Amino acid sequence: MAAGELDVRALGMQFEGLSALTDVSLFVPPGEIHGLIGPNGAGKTTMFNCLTGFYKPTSGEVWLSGERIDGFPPHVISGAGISRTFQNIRLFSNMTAIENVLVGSHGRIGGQTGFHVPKRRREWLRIKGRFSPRHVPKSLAAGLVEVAGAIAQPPTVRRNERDATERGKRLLKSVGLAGRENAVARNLPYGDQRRLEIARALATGPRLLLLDEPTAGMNPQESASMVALIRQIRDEFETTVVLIEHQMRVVMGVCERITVLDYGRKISEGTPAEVQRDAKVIEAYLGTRALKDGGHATP
Amino acid sequence: MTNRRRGSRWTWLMALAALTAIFAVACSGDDDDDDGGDEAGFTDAGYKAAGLDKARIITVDGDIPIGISSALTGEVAGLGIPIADSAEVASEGITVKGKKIKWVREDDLCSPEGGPAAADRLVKAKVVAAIGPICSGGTRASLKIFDDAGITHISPSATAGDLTTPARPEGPYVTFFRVPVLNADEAREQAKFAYDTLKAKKAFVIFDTDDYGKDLSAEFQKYFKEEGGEIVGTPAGYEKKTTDFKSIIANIKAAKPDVIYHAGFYAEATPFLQQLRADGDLKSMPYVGGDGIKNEELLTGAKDAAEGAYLALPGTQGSQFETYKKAYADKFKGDAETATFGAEAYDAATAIIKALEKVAVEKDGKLEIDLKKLNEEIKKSSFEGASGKVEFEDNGNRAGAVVRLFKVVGGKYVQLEAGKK
Amino acid sequence: MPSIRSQLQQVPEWAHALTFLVVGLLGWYFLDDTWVRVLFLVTLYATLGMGLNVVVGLAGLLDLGFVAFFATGAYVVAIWGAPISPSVEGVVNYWVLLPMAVFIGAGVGMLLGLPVLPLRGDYLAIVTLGFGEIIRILALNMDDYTRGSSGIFALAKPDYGAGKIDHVGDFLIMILIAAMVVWFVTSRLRDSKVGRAWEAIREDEDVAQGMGINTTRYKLMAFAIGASIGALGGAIYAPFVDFVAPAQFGLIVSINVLALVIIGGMGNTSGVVVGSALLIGVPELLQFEETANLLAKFGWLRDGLNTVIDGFNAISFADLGKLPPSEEWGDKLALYRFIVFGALLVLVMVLRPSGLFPSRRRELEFQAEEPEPAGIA
Amino acid sequence: MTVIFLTTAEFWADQFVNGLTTGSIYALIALGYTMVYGVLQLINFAHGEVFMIGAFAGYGVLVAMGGDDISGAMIALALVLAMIAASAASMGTALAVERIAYRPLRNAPRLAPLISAIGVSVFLSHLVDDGFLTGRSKYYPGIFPDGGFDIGPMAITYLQMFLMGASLAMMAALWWVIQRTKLGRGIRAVAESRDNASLMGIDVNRAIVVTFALGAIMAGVAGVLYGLYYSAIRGSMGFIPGVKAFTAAVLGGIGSVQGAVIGGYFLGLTETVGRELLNEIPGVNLPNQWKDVVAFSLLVLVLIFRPTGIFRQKEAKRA
Repeated sequence: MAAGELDVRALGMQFEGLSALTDVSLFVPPGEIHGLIGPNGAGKTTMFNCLTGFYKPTSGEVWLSGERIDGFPPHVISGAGISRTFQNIRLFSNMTAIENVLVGSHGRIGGQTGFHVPKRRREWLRIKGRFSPRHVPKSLAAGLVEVAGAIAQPPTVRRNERDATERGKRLLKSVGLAGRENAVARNLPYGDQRRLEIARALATGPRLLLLDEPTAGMNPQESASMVALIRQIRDEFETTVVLIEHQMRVVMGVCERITVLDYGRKISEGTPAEVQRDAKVIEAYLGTRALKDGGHATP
Repeated sequence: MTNRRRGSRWTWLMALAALTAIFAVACSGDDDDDDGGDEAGFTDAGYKAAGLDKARIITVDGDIPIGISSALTGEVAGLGIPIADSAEVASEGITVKGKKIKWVREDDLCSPEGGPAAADRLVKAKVVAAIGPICSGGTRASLKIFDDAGITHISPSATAGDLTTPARPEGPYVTFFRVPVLNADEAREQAKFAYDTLKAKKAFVIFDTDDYGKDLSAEFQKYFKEEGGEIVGTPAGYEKKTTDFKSIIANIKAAKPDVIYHAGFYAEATPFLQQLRADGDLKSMPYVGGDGIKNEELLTGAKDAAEGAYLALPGTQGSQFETYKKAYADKFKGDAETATFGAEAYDAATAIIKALEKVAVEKDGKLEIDLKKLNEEIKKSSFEGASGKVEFEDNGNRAGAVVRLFKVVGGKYVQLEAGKK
Repeated sequence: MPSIRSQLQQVPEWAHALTFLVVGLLGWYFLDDTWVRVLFLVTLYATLGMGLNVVVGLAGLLDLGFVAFFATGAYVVAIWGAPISPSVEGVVNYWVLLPMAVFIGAGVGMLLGLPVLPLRGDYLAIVTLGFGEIIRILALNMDDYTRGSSGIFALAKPDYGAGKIDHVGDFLIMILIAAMVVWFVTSRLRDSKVGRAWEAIREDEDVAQGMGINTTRYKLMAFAIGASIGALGGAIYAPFVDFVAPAQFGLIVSINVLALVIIGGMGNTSGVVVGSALLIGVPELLQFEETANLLAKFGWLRDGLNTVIDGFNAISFADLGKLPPSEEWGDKLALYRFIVFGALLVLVMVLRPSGLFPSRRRELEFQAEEPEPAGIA
Repeated sequence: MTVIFLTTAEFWADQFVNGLTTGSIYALIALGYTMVYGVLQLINFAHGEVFMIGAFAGYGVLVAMGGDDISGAMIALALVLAMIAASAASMGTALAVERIAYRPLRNAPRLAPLISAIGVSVFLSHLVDDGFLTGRSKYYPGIFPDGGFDIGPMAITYLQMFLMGASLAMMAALWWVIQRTKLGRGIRAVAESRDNASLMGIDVNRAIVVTFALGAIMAGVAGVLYGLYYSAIRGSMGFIPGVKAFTAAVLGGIGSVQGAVIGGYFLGLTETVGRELLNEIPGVNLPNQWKDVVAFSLLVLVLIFRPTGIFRQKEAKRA
């Protein structure tokens, strides 16, 4: 029940009859760096999309830190403590680095630190959907206060903004982007864009960080420093990390435990060494793809 | 991503349904309580509001500018241009204290937006008086502009009843007069004609949803019911520029009327008649229309489909009609017989010129005109004009109304004798 | 190339606003009513533009039905502020009606916004266009409240203590104040957390939601704020024209406002003012007598063109009309201003697809359409 | 106000046929929207004006051949010539518009071509209305033979038959072109992915031009049919049918040719029959103009519940 514990129970996701995920269960203890691997089309990114609310799973449950979070829209799940990066970098490319990070800390500006899904509201939401006349006055008032605050900019709003900017700068420094605060995201070098995406994800204050191929397209040196960064993040921000990765060197180097997916099913789980010996895994990767220590798993 | 919103969607659907229900109820509520229409005349307060309680003198150097606000472009230009031309010919060969009349034309588009804009420009052009606006909607919207400037204007064709009974404590606008016969008078004659002469017991009403159409159709319904007739189906309103009348026509067929009454303009009457007559069952259904439809362009546009239509035209041909007709033909090559409201425009212009002759005072080669006196003289007008005797009632309306009825025969308008089909 | 444009971008925005205010006040003091009227319309549309800019420029929601909110504001003031209105007895003070119009505008914005906000760009455009038409048809048919096409007139004029606001110049001052307030409000919003959320939504809605932004809430906020500004404009416009009828609220208003936002350079408040001057001011000026006098000097051009037309008529079935005397060109130009307007829209878009004065970000967006950094399949 | 129930079979049959004929015209116009949207993701706002130009070209031919005096076998010839001229004129307009207003903006921000399209629309409609007609309408000569026949309670005029037949024939021809010819394959490939198509050696520009041309031919014919049926034509006539047709295309699932056709008929029927049905509810009396409200409300409802259109099965691609 500790913060950052991920418990996925029999997750299933179907697209018009096609099963993308079938009965996948996964348990990641707090603070672990967990790898998610498998051939192309195995359902890894679908899994991330289910965890973050981009897809609504068709069956199964997702629990984070002892709270059930599946079925909520992405922004609620983000508030509950899951944040992610994307396989093909999706920064707000016309905004500066610091602005990207500030968008990430959106839910935390104004004193909130994370978001707990209260039990009553959760049940209520599940039955009635998101919209109810009962909530209208309250959320209208909240909106009005927010707009008024943005216009009048009283000292508290300014201070919150200043604090958030300071936090953002520290975050950028943590991922190695000190001094690049005002660079426009699209003008950053590729590696820095990856780092910025991680910084943005961290800004939401996650207890679980999902990294979708953080080293894709990087050379060995860059990959190595990314690995170091991932470890550093885990320690510094005390988050659990789940990452999708194709570079086995990275997977074996950084992950404490690994889950292998194939055709939407979990076929293996264990330490890197165990997984590497698993016959089912080897079979899944056979043919065009050879699984060797340090080898590259995708064509 | 999609099914998650389902819950809120249903809520919205229900909200939408509730809204629709509210609107439907709101729209179908019984209305038209006649506002009584007490025929109040001009008041002192009215004169004060117009600044005409005391002398308001403007000095004219050179020709005397008189404004014309008419539809010079757009759908109703076929009505508006002959009106403007007819007004202008009233000044042919006439000078006032040695000065000629300078006509200032502005386009009011026959619309509630064009009216005030044209009035504004006329006021800026420092006209001493004006003809127009020609349509009820445009007139209603510009009454106050003319009134504020103290400029008397005479509409040759604005026929909505309430123009001379505006809802304001000061009573009718003292600066507004009009020559045409009112919608109410026209509708009464048409209702009589439909019931007595055509022997129609059931009428279907279709109308343009603008001021003129709504007013005329409401008056017709009132008088037709008074005669003993019945309005069948729901009166069908349409917006200007409508071309698809098929749905209305299906309603007409289902309502099985003896006569179709149409209050609108020729631009929509043309496609309406064509679509109506294309339907086998309605080929010979009697059709009675208002003055907005009686226009040459209906004949050229609708051709055979217009055949047999009964159209009303308020007013009569007065003793000055031939003079007007000749002047109009000479100057603009126009045919006065076909210029709807042309005679009224000519008479409106004549009333202004006659009044000017009485009030203009020469001073140092310039003319001084007191708007107050001009207004009073126009009110006192009494002369034989092209549309009969021109006199005004105490609220600015024309006194003594005559309505003529026409039938389209062989592509021409033929005037009907009283009581004949 | 340090163009004038980029130098202008260095000037702080409050300086632009101040310049505009000063120009407006100078115009108010020195010019006659005809010009003041044009200045009023330009400022009014600039204000509307700033409102729509929140929706289209900042939040990236394409709204083709902005006129709905403009109409809402005008009708609120007309229905409660005119003795003639059929459904309401008596007259409510204008200064009560003004905030009421703004709030009702926001309400209508949210009501219309909620069901359609999940829609994507082009769909949203066509649905909002439909809403604009629906509001107009409602106004046209609900005679019991709006007097239908007859419209509501003789509105009670705003009272400012020392007298009534009843003159073109008074209204210019009023709309200038409103414009400055709206300018302040929108630029503060743009530079706040809210503005950042809008921008994130515009850039990538899914990711913005993934980063904890309640996108529906912020889109709704943008819609409501844009709508309330539109309603504010309508509430000032109503007593100015003193006449409120459905025909004033056609699609062309929405198109005008959207076009001036985009031609001015989306997301840029100063650009909106320039766009408004171009699209609203110039066509009005075409109606002026001075313009007509100037154009009257081009008689030689007319003769030349008429010769060409004669030739064309001779060799084809067509029977093209002759050009009118150059004295009438001013009138004709006023008449043809929509033709000019349409051509102008195309021309500006083809030559400057991101507008005349694009905001820094919009310019960036345009420069690099070739997407994704290297290294990604 | 008395409430009268108009529930005779003839009435509903009439409205049904009206809905179908209006629907045929919507469907023909909708094809142009949906195809252009399919290849360019552009709402071709000027498509309504392309349709309008077609109506005027057809009118010109009919008048040149004698207007109301055309009779006998000449009627058929005149109609064919009118449709050919209308298609040609519409096509010319569409291609000119594509070349001048859209092609330079193919890589511009998304809103730029939309504004440019609106500009073209305003320009063309006002050019005809203010520039050539000074605001007046023209009226198609009523040359089509009167009369018709009954099918049960349904009375269909020859003109309505012709209209539905001609539009169906045009749609069938279009379907054949798209599905069975090389040109059509090109268009489909470009609609699928412009980049891939150009990699496959397909001339993308040509495919786009052909798309515009095919859509315009449909619109041109629709223009003539509209003129024959409703008689009044003017510069601004394209706007409402244009918006309605786009609505139809969206209803059917934009980008889908079959969807546009079904959407057109569906919309035509709903707005005609739907309004009358609502009027059958006691106390409800929706005026004629409310058919636009019905149409747009329908659009909103459909988009809320099925964002990809009624008839489209697949979810839209997610980024």
